[in-house]
Amino acid sequence: MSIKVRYFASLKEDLGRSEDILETASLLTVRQIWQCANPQQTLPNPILVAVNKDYADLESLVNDGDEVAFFPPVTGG
Amino acid sequence: MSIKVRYFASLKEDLGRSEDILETASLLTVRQIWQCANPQQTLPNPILVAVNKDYADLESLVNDGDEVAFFPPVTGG
Amino acid sequence: MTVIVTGCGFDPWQEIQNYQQTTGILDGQVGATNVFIGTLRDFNDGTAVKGMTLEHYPGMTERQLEIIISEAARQWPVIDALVIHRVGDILPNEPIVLVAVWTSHRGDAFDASRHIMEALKSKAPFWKKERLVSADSRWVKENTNGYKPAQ
Amino acid sequence: MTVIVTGCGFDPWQEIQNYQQTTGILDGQVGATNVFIGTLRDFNDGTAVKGMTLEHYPGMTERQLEIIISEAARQWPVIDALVIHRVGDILPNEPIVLVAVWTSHRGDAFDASRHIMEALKSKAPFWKKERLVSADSRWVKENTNGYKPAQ
Repeated sequence: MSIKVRYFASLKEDLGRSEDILETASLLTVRQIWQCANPQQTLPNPILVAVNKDYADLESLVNDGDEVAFFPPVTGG
Repeated sequence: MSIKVRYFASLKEDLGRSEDILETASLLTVRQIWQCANPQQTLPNPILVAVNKDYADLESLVNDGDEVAFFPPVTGG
Repeated sequence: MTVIVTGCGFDPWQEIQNYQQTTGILDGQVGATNVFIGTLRDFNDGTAVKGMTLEHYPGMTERQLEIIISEAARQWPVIDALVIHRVGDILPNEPIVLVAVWTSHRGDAFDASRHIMEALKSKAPFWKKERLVSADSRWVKENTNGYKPAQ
Repeated sequence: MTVIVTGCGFDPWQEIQNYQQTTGILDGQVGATNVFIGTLRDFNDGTAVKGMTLEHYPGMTERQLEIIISEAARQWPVIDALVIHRVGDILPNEPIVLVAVWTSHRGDAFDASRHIMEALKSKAPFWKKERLVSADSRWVKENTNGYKPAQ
């Protein structure tokens, strides 16, 4: 399965990259996607996550072709 | 003492006039001003009153040269 | 802080644009602006409305509006405020009232603007007389508080 | 109901004027319009701000703004709503966000507009990075709720 992982704002700067393409063998949760993409980094807290541009939680399952995004609390407006 | 009495909106239409000039001998309250200007008419209820363009109550005393106004609840905005 | 009572039609957006330019309010301190516009609908209480005539008490109206703005500015940190209110004959879709409030923070802009509108509705001496399509006319009885009852 | 995310500066009053004209919203039903504008201040948390860069998540941002407006329109009888949000580099006094809501009654306009602003602040994926006069820059940490605590 191919999963696109995206990072935004301060998280993107901290990681030094804006996206990863993951190839995974099994169905993973959002939390597992983070661990797979960032084995050395614990998941930041607070963190917001989205799957296919809708808010999701860390236990949501990710399907083939999905886009997963991790980002800090939003500060628009 | 000379007191100007003004009426607005539906009250003005009901009374058929927009103002009276009252000549009074003694110090009167707003309520007495109404009675003096409109001996046949009981004071409408609800009613708002102003003395010199500030809200007042029916027991406020009216001085020589004051302008007293009677009007129905306001409906602007 | 400015109050205008006018017998002429006005474009609310144009008025705000002009006001911001002439006062130079936007000097780095303003973070929030809230604007309320009331316009005449063509229907009220189930009856088709052809137009409206707004009576006021010259002098007292302006004075009360200034008091209302001052009260709001004491309660919230208001940088500037503008109130425009139409009098005379009005047609549907024309603006009746404009309230604009400039503050540093958004909560204050919403709160002060709403407070000014509510106070204006209950205290500023204006009276509406609707001209109905049926050729009758009627005085508007009472202003509602504009909000749904708590549920 | 319209959502615009733009990298270009905009005049909020001009935008509303144009929107009203092109949509023809004012057709006798609108009695109330509430508009909120957020502009960039030149000071935040005690530090002089030279400018700001707004990042967003293209596609998700628009989607979330549309959801927010739909939620407001389910809760209040909203005739129309317009949200414009700036992204990219912004200077002090420039508008960041515009929320406009058209309704029949004033309480609904205030409530829906405020709701959309609060939901936007907590849910729409935008991130502010302030460019400071000191030549540093910093990510804005968290949006406040914009209101004073109850006293």
